[in-house]
Amino acid sequence: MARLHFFGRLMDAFGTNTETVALPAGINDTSALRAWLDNERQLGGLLLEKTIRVAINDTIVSEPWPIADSDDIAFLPPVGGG
Amino acid sequence: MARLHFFGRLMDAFGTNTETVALPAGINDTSALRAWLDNERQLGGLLLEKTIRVAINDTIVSEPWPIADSDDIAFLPPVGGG
Amino acid sequence: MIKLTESPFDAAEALRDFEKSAMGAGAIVSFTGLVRDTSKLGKVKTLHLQAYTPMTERGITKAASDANKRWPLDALLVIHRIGDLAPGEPIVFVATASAHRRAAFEAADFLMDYLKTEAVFWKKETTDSGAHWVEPRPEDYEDRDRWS
Amino acid sequence: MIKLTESPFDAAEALRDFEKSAMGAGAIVSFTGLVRDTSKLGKVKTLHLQAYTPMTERGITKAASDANKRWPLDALLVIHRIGDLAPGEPIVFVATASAHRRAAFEAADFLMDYLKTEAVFWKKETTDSGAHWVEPRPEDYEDRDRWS
Repeated sequence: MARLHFFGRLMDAFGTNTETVALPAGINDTSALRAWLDNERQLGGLLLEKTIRVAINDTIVSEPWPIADSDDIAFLPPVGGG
Repeated sequence: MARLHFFGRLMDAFGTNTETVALPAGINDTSALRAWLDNERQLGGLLLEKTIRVAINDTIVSEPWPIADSDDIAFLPPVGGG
Repeated sequence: MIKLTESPFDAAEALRDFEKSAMGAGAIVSFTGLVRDTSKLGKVKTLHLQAYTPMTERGITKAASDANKRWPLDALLVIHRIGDLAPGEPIVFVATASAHRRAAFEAADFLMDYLKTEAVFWKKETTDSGAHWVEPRPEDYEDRDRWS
Repeated sequence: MIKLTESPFDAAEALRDFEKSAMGAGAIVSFTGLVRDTSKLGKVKTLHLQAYTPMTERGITKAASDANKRWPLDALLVIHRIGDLAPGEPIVFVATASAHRRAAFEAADFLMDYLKTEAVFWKKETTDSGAHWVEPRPEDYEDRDRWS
Protein backbone atom coordinates (compact mmCIF):
# COMPACT_ATOMS: atom_id res chain seq x y z
CA MET A 1 0.00 0.00 0.00
CA ALA A 2 1.22 3.50 -0.83
CA ARG A 3 0.41 6.35 1.56
CA LEU A 4 -0.91 9.47 -0.17
CA HIS A 5 -0.93 12.96 1.34
CA PHE A 6 -3.05 15.85 0.13
CA PHE A 7 -2.39 19.45 1.11
CA GLY A 8 -4.09 22.81 0.70
CA ARG A 9 -6.97 22.78 -1.77
CA LEU A 10 -6.24 19.13 -2.62
CA MET A 11 -7.11 18.20 0.94
CA ASP A 12 -10.53 19.76 0.41
CA ALA A 13 -10.95 18.04 -3.00
CA PHE A 14 -10.08 14.61 -1.57
CA GLY A 15 -11.91 15.23 1.70
CA THR A 16 -8.91 13.97 3.64
CA ASN A 17 -5.30 14.81 4.37
CA THR A 18 -4.03 11.27 3.91
CA GLU A 19 -5.10 7.82 2.74
CA THR A 20 -3.55 4.52 1.70
CA VAL A 21 -4.10 2.95 -1.70
CA ALA A 22 -3.03 -0.25 -3.38
CA LEU A 23 -1.41 0.91 -6.63
CA PRO A 24 -3.00 -0.95 -9.58
CA ALA A 25 -0.76 -2.82 -12.02
CA GLY A 26 0.78 -0.38 -14.52
CA ILE A 27 0.64 2.65 -12.19
CA ASN A 28 4.37 2.80 -11.67
CA ASP A 29 5.32 6.46 -12.03
CA THR A 30 3.97 9.81 -10.85
CA SER A 31 2.39 10.70 -14.23
CA ALA A 32 0.42 7.47 -14.34
CA LEU A 33 -0.61 7.95 -10.70
CA ARG A 34 -1.87 11.51 -11.32
CA ALA A 35 -3.91 10.42 -14.35
CA TRP A 36 -5.37 7.34 -12.69
CA LEU A 37 -6.27 9.10 -9.44
CA ASP A 38 -7.70 12.19 -11.16
CA ASN A 39 -9.90 9.95 -13.29
CA GLU A 40 -10.93 7.62 -10.50
CA ARG A 41 -11.95 10.49 -8.20
CA GLN A 42 -13.46 12.55 -11.02
CA LEU A 43 -11.36 15.60 -10.25
CA GLY A 44 -11.65 17.03 -13.75
CA GLY A 45 -7.90 17.52 -14.23
CA LEU A 46 -7.12 19.10 -10.86
CA LEU A 47 -4.36 16.58 -10.17
CA LEU A 48 -2.83 17.17 -13.62
CA GLU A 49 -2.07 20.85 -12.91
CA LYS A 50 1.62 21.62 -13.44
CA THR A 51 1.79 23.86 -10.36
CA ILE A 52 1.07 20.81 -8.20
CA ARG A 53 4.31 19.14 -7.27
CA VAL A 54 4.88 15.65 -5.93
CA ALA A 55 7.11 14.66 -3.03
CA ILE A 56 8.09 11.04 -2.56
CA ASN A 57 9.28 10.00 0.87
CA ASP A 58 9.62 13.69 1.88
CA THR A 59 11.57 14.83 -1.17
CA ILE A 60 10.17 16.78 -4.11
CA VAL A 61 10.91 14.84 -7.32
CA SER A 62 11.35 15.70 -11.01
CA GLU A 63 8.52 14.05 -12.83
CA PRO A 64 7.78 11.51 -14.05
CA TRP A 65 9.37 9.64 -11.15
CA PRO A 66 9.01 5.93 -10.43
CA ILE A 67 6.76 4.96 -7.54
CA ALA A 68 6.39 1.77 -5.52
CA ASP A 69 3.67 0.39 -3.32
CA SER A 70 5.71 1.19 -0.19
CA ASP A 71 6.11 4.90 -0.96
CA ASP A 72 4.89 7.96 0.88
CA ILE A 73 3.53 10.19 -1.90
CA ALA A 74 2.51 13.80 -1.26
CA PHE A 75 0.69 16.15 -3.65
CA LEU A 76 1.70 19.75 -3.04
CA PRO A 77 -0.19 22.73 -4.47
CA PRO A 78 1.82 25.99 -4.60
CA VAL A 79 3.32 26.54 -1.15
CA GLY A 80 3.74 29.75 0.80
CA GLY A 81 3.68 30.83 4.42
CA GLY A 82 4.28 34.13 6.14
CA MET B 1 27.10 89.67 19.51
CA ALA B 2 26.81 86.51 17.37
CA ARG B 3 26.35 83.18 19.10
CA LEU B 4 28.60 80.42 17.81
CA HIS B 5 27.97 76.69 18.24
CA PHE B 6 30.57 73.97 17.85
CA PHE B 7 29.69 70.31 17.47
CA GLY B 8 31.53 67.00 17.34
CA ARG B 9 35.29 67.36 17.02
CA LEU B 10 34.95 71.14 16.74
CA MET B 11 33.58 71.22 20.27
CA ASP B 12 36.79 69.57 21.43
CA ALA B 13 38.95 71.93 19.34
CA PHE B 14 37.22 75.01 20.72
CA GLY B 15 36.92 73.59 24.22
CA THR B 16 33.27 74.62 24.35
CA ASN B 17 29.96 73.91 22.71
CA THR B 18 28.96 77.55 22.42
CA GLU B 19 30.27 81.06 22.85
CA THR B 20 29.39 84.60 21.86
CA VAL B 21 31.67 86.84 19.80
CA ALA B 22 31.55 90.37 18.56
CA LEU B 23 32.12 90.06 14.82
CA PRO B 24 34.99 92.40 13.79
CA ALA B 25 34.40 94.90 11.02
CA GLY B 26 34.73 93.20 7.64
CA ILE B 27 33.72 89.76 8.89
CA ASN B 28 30.36 89.75 7.15
CA ASP B 29 30.03 86.37 5.52
CA THR B 30 30.67 82.75 6.49
CA SER B 31 33.93 82.49 4.50
CA ALA B 32 35.42 85.50 6.23
CA LEU B 33 34.23 84.18 9.60
CA ARG B 34 35.83 80.77 9.03
CA ALA B 35 39.15 82.30 8.02
CA TRP B 36 39.22 84.85 10.83
CA LEU B 37 38.23 82.37 13.54
CA ASP B 38 40.56 79.65 12.31
CA ASN B 39 43.45 82.11 12.34
CA GLU B 40 42.57 83.69 15.67
CA ARG B 41 42.27 80.33 17.46
CA GLN B 42 45.26 78.84 15.61
CA LEU B 43 43.29 75.84 14.36
CA GLY B 44 45.61 75.19 11.42
CA GLY B 45 42.83 75.11 8.82
CA LEU B 46 40.38 72.91 10.72
CA LEU B 47 37.56 75.43 10.24
CA LEU B 48 38.30 75.69 6.51
CA GLU B 49 37.49 72.04 5.83
CA LYS B 50 34.82 71.68 3.17
CA THR B 51 33.07 68.84 5.01
CA ILE B 52 32.26 71.29 7.79
CA ARG B 53 28.92 72.94 7.07
CA VAL B 54 27.48 76.08 8.58
CA ALA B 55 23.95 76.57 9.85
CA ILE B 56 22.64 80.06 10.46
CA ASN B 57 19.66 80.39 12.76
CA ASP B 58 19.05 76.62 12.54
CA THR B 59 19.23 76.32 8.77
CA ILE B 60 22.18 74.98 6.79
CA VAL B 61 23.28 77.62 4.25
CA SER B 62 25.05 77.62 0.89
CA GLU B 63 28.31 79.41 1.40
CA PRO B 64 29.47 82.06 1.40
CA TRP B 65 26.40 83.37 3.21
CA PRO B 66 26.05 86.83 4.79
CA ILE B 67 26.21 86.96 8.59
CA ALA B 68 25.12 89.56 11.08
CA ASP B 69 26.02 90.24 14.70
CA SER B 70 22.62 88.96 15.85
CA ASP B 71 22.98 85.53 14.19
CA ASP B 72 23.13 82.08 15.68
CA ILE B 73 25.96 80.40 13.75
CA ALA B 74 26.68 76.68 14.04
CA PHE B 75 29.68 74.78 12.66
CA LEU B 76 28.73 71.23 11.78
CA PRO B 77 31.27 68.49 11.06
CA PRO B 78 29.89 65.49 9.11
CA VAL B 79 26.74 64.30 10.87
CA GLY B 80 25.50 60.79 11.47
CA GLY B 81 23.60 58.94 14.15
CA GLY B 82 22.30 55.40 14.46
CA MET C 1 16.99 28.96 15.35
CA ILE C 2 13.88 27.67 13.61
CA LYS C 3 10.62 27.11 15.45
CA LEU C 4 7.17 25.99 14.23
CA THR C 5 4.51 26.41 16.85
CA GLU C 6 0.80 25.72 17.27
CA SER C 7 0.62 28.24 20.13
CA PRO C 8 0.33 32.01 19.77
CA PHE C 9 3.61 33.82 20.40
CA ASP C 10 4.57 37.35 21.32
CA ALA C 11 6.77 39.12 18.75
CA ALA C 12 8.07 41.65 21.30
CA GLU C 13 9.20 38.86 23.64
CA ALA C 14 10.79 37.09 20.69
CA LEU C 15 12.74 40.26 19.87
CA ARG C 16 13.81 40.61 23.51
CA ASP C 17 15.16 37.03 23.63
CA PHE C 18 16.81 37.42 20.26
CA GLU C 19 18.53 40.64 21.31
CA LYS C 20 20.03 38.79 24.29
CA SER C 21 21.19 35.90 22.13
CA ALA C 22 22.82 38.32 19.67
CA MET C 23 24.83 40.33 22.22
CA GLY C 24 27.38 42.55 20.55
CA ALA C 25 25.91 42.35 17.06
CA GLY C 26 25.23 46.05 16.57
CA ALA C 27 22.34 45.71 14.10
CA ILE C 28 19.13 43.74 14.52
CA VAL C 29 16.32 43.62 11.96
CA SER C 30 12.98 41.99 12.67
CA PHE C 31 9.99 41.21 10.54
CA THR C 32 6.59 40.44 12.03
CA GLY C 33 3.76 39.21 9.84
CA LEU C 34 0.31 39.53 11.38
CA VAL C 35 -3.03 38.03 10.36
CA ARG C 36 -5.02 40.82 8.75
CA ASP C 37 -8.54 41.48 9.88
CA THR C 38 -9.93 42.05 6.41
CA SER C 39 -9.17 40.51 3.02
CA LYS C 40 -10.55 40.99 -0.48
CA LEU C 41 -13.26 38.51 0.43
CA GLY C 42 -14.46 40.14 3.63
CA LYS C 43 -13.85 40.21 7.34
CA VAL C 44 -11.35 37.53 8.32
CA LYS C 45 -12.43 35.04 10.98
CA THR C 46 -9.48 32.64 10.98
CA LEU C 47 -6.36 31.79 9.04
CA HIS C 48 -5.39 28.15 9.02
CA LEU C 49 -1.73 27.27 8.43
CA GLN C 50 -0.90 23.76 7.31
CA ALA C 51 2.67 22.38 7.27
CA TYR C 52 4.20 19.11 6.11
CA THR C 53 6.60 18.00 8.80
CA PRO C 54 9.55 17.40 8.48
CA MET C 55 9.76 18.85 4.97
CA THR C 56 8.69 22.30 6.17
CA GLU C 57 11.35 22.49 8.90
CA ARG C 58 14.03 21.08 6.60
CA GLY C 59 13.30 23.72 3.95
CA ILE C 60 13.45 26.61 6.40
CA THR C 61 16.65 25.24 7.92
CA LYS C 62 18.18 25.15 4.44
CA ALA C 63 17.08 28.75 3.74
CA ALA C 64 18.58 29.86 7.06
CA SER C 65 21.81 28.12 6.15
CA ASP C 66 21.78 29.87 2.74
CA ALA C 67 21.31 33.22 4.51
CA ASN C 68 24.22 32.45 6.82
CA LYS C 69 26.46 31.68 3.85
CA ARG C 70 25.42 34.80 2.00
CA TRP C 71 25.62 37.36 4.81
CA PRO C 72 27.82 37.70 7.89
CA LEU C 73 25.15 37.04 10.51
CA ASP C 74 25.68 36.68 14.23
CA ALA C 75 22.25 35.21 14.84
CA LEU C 76 19.07 34.34 13.01
CA LEU C 77 15.60 33.39 14.20
CA VAL C 78 12.49 32.17 12.40
CA ILE C 79 9.25 31.50 14.29
CA HIS C 80 6.27 30.36 12.22
CA ARG C 81 2.78 29.56 13.42
CA ILE C 82 0.81 26.54 12.27
CA GLY C 83 -2.83 25.65 13.00
CA ASP C 84 -5.65 28.15 13.46
CA LEU C 85 -4.84 31.84 13.89
CA ALA C 86 -7.06 34.76 14.78
CA PRO C 87 -6.83 38.24 13.18
CA GLY C 88 -4.05 40.32 14.75
CA GLU C 89 -1.96 37.31 15.79
CA PRO C 90 1.62 37.01 14.52
CA ILE C 91 2.01 34.36 11.79
CA VAL C 92 5.73 34.76 11.35
CA PHE C 93 8.65 36.43 13.08
CA VAL C 94 12.08 36.66 11.47
CA ALA C 95 15.06 38.32 13.14
CA THR C 96 18.63 38.72 11.95
CA ALA C 97 21.65 40.15 13.75
CA SER C 98 24.89 41.34 12.21
CA ALA C 99 27.70 43.80 12.68
CA HIS C 100 26.53 45.29 9.35
CA ARG C 101 23.08 46.80 9.12
CA ARG C 102 22.56 46.10 5.43
CA ALA C 103 23.44 42.43 5.94
CA ALA C 104 20.77 42.24 8.65
CA PHE C 105 18.20 43.97 6.38
CA GLU C 106 18.96 41.85 3.33
CA ALA C 107 19.01 38.53 5.18
CA ALA C 108 15.62 39.23 6.79
CA ASP C 109 14.18 40.32 3.43
CA PHE C 110 15.60 37.17 1.77
CA LEU C 111 14.17 34.89 4.45
CA MET C 112 10.73 36.48 4.15
CA ASP C 113 10.77 36.00 0.36
CA TYR C 114 11.64 32.34 0.97
CA LEU C 115 8.88 31.94 3.54
CA LYS C 116 6.29 33.58 1.28
CA THR C 117 6.99 31.50 -1.83
CA GLU C 118 9.03 28.38 -1.01
CA ALA C 119 8.34 27.41 2.57
CA VAL C 120 6.13 24.33 2.70
CA PHE C 121 2.92 25.83 4.10
CA TRP C 122 -0.62 26.16 2.86
CA LYS C 123 -2.93 28.89 4.10
CA LYS C 124 -6.70 28.78 4.28
CA GLU C 125 -8.49 32.00 5.02
CA THR C 126 -12.02 31.90 6.42
CA THR C 127 -13.99 35.11 6.03
CA ASP C 128 -17.63 35.91 6.61
CA SER C 129 -18.19 35.06 2.93
CA GLY C 130 -16.58 31.58 3.05
CA ALA C 131 -13.19 29.86 3.01
CA HIS C 132 -10.46 29.72 0.40
CA TRP C 133 -6.85 28.66 0.06
CA VAL C 134 -4.41 31.55 -0.40
CA GLU C 135 -1.45 30.97 -2.73
CA PRO C 136 1.49 33.33 -3.41
CA ARG C 137 0.87 36.32 -5.69
CA PRO C 138 2.99 36.94 -8.83
CA GLU C 139 4.83 39.76 -7.02
CA ASP C 140 5.87 37.32 -4.28
CA TYR C 141 7.65 35.22 -6.90
CA GLU C 142 9.22 38.36 -8.41
CA ASP C 143 10.49 39.38 -4.97
CA ARG C 144 12.00 35.94 -4.47
CA ASP C 145 13.69 36.04 -7.88
CA ARG C 146 15.72 39.09 -6.83
CA TRP C 147 18.02 36.75 -4.90
CA SER C 148 18.84 34.24 -7.65
CA MET D 1 6.31 59.28 15.70
CA ILE D 2 9.76 60.72 16.36
CA LYS D 3 11.38 60.62 19.78
CA LEU D 4 14.81 61.73 21.01
CA THR D 5 15.53 60.55 24.51
CA GLU D 6 18.31 60.86 27.09
CA SER D 7 17.00 57.77 28.91
CA PRO D 8 17.69 54.17 27.96
CA PHE D 9 14.76 52.50 26.20
CA ASP D 10 13.70 48.93 25.60
CA ALA D 11 13.47 47.93 21.94
CA ALA D 12 11.13 45.00 22.67
CA GLU D 13 8.68 47.28 24.50
CA ALA D 14 8.92 49.77 21.65
CA LEU D 15 8.01 47.00 19.19
CA ARG D 16 5.09 45.93 21.39
CA ASP D 17 3.68 49.48 21.53
CA PHE D 18 4.26 49.95 17.83
CA GLU D 19 2.46 46.72 16.97
CA LYS D 20 -0.58 47.96 18.90
CA SER D 21 -0.51 51.34 17.17
CA ALA D 22 -0.28 49.63 13.77
CA MET D 23 -3.24 47.24 14.21
CA GLY D 24 -4.23 45.64 10.95
CA ALA D 25 -1.06 46.49 9.06
CA GLY D 26 0.02 42.94 8.25
CA ALA D 27 3.78 43.63 7.99
CA ILE D 28 6.05 45.22 10.56
CA VAL D 29 9.79 45.73 10.15
CA SER D 30 12.00 46.92 12.97
CA PHE D 31 15.64 47.92 13.15
CA THR D 32 17.51 48.12 16.43
CA GLY D 33 21.01 49.61 16.55
CA LEU D 34 23.00 48.71 19.65
CA VAL D 35 26.21 50.16 21.07
CA ARG D 36 28.94 47.65 20.30
CA ASP D 37 31.24 46.49 23.04
CA THR D 38 34.39 46.61 20.93
CA SER D 39 35.57 48.93 18.17
CA LYS D 40 38.71 49.12 16.04
CA LEU D 41 40.26 51.12 18.86
CA GLY D 42 39.53 48.74 21.70
CA LYS D 43 36.96 47.92 24.31
CA VAL D 44 34.16 50.50 24.26
CA LYS D 45 33.38 52.25 27.53
CA THR D 46 30.79 54.81 26.39
CA LEU D 47 29.27 56.26 23.26
CA HIS D 48 28.22 59.90 23.50
CA LEU D 49 25.51 61.13 21.16
CA GLN D 50 25.23 64.85 20.58
CA ALA D 51 22.23 66.46 18.84
CA TYR D 52 21.42 70.01 17.77
CA THR D 53 17.84 70.68 18.79
CA PRO D 54 15.55 71.52 16.99
CA MET D 55 17.48 70.91 13.76
CA THR D 56 17.91 67.21 14.57
CA GLU D 57 14.18 66.61 15.19
CA ARG D 58 13.20 68.67 12.16
CA GLY D 59 15.47 66.63 9.88
CA ILE D 60 14.15 63.29 11.11
CA THR D 61 10.57 64.52 10.81
CA LYS D 62 11.27 65.47 7.19
CA ALA D 63 12.82 62.05 6.47
CA ALA D 64 9.78 60.34 8.02
CA SER D 65 7.52 62.46 5.86
CA ASP D 66 9.59 61.51 2.77
CA ALA D 67 9.20 57.83 3.70
CA ASN D 68 5.45 58.26 4.07
CA LYS D 69 5.26 59.85 0.61
CA ARG D 70 7.35 57.12 -0.97
CA TRP D 71 5.79 54.02 0.59
CA PRO D 72 2.24 53.18 1.71
CA LEU D 73 2.90 53.06 5.46
CA ASP D 74 0.32 52.62 8.19
CA ALA D 75 2.71 53.68 10.93
CA LEU D 76 6.31 54.72 11.46
CA LEU D 77 8.40 55.14 14.59
CA VAL D 78 11.90 56.50 15.19
CA ILE D 79 13.44 56.50 18.67
CA HIS D 80 16.98 57.85 18.96
CA ARG D 81 19.12 58.11 22.07
CA ILE D 82 21.20 61.16 22.93
CA GLY D 83 23.70 61.62 25.76
CA ASP D 84 25.92 58.89 27.17
CA LEU D 85 25.27 55.27 26.26
CA ALA D 86 26.81 52.06 27.58
CA PRO D 87 27.74 49.06 25.41
CA GLY D 88 24.72 46.89 24.61
CA GLU D 89 22.21 49.74 24.94
CA PRO D 90 19.96 50.54 21.97
CA ILE D 91 20.99 53.75 20.16
CA VAL D 92 18.22 53.74 17.63
CA PHE D 93 14.95 51.94 16.97
CA VAL D 94 13.07 52.31 13.70
CA ALA D 95 9.80 50.53 12.97
CA THR D 96 7.56 50.65 9.91
CA ALA D 97 4.16 49.07 9.32
CA SER D 98 2.45 48.48 6.01
CA ALA D 99 0.06 46.16 4.23
CA HIS D 100 3.01 45.37 1.92
CA ARG D 101 6.07 43.70 3.38
CA ARG D 102 8.54 45.16 0.86
CA ALA D 103 7.28 48.68 1.59
CA ALA D 104 7.92 48.10 5.30
CA PHE D 105 11.43 46.74 4.59
CA GLU D 106 12.39 49.52 2.19
CA ALA D 107 11.08 52.34 4.36
CA ALA D 108 13.00 51.07 7.41
CA ASP D 109 16.16 50.65 5.33
CA PHE D 110 15.72 54.17 3.89
CA LEU D 111 15.21 55.72 7.34
CA MET D 112 18.32 53.99 8.68
CA ASP D 113 20.39 55.30 5.77
CA TYR D 114 19.10 58.77 6.57
CA LEU D 115 19.87 58.41 10.26
CA LYS D 116 23.40 57.13 9.57
CA THR D 117 24.43 59.89 7.16
CA GLU D 118 22.10 62.88 7.35
CA ALA D 119 20.57 63.01 10.78
CA VAL D 120 22.11 65.81 12.82
CA PHE D 121 24.04 63.81 15.43
CA TRP D 122 27.68 63.51 16.38
CA LYS D 123 29.05 60.41 18.05
CA LYS D 124 32.04 60.22 20.36
CA GLU D 125 33.31 56.79 21.25
CA THR D 126 35.40 56.33 24.37
CA THR D 127 37.46 53.15 24.47
CA ASP D 128 40.18 51.97 26.81
CA SER D 129 42.66 53.58 24.39
CA GLY D 130 41.04 57.05 24.34
CA ALA D 131 38.16 58.98 22.80
CA HIS D 132 37.40 59.90 19.19
CA TRP D 133 34.53 61.26 17.13
CA VAL D 134 33.00 58.73 14.73
CA GLU D 135 31.87 60.02 11.33
CA PRO D 136 30.01 58.09 8.60
CA ARG D 137 32.01 55.63 6.49
CA PRO D 138 32.09 55.86 2.66
CA GLU D 139 29.73 52.85 2.42
CA ASP D 140 27.17 54.69 4.55
CA TYR D 141 27.04 57.45 1.93
CA GLU D 142 26.81 54.85 -0.86
CA ASP D 143 23.90 53.19 0.93
CA ARG D 144 22.14 56.53 1.23
CA ASP D 145 22.69 57.30 -2.46
CA ARG D 146 20.63 54.23 -3.44
CA TRP D 147 17.51 56.25 -2.68
CA SER D 148 18.20 59.35 -4.77
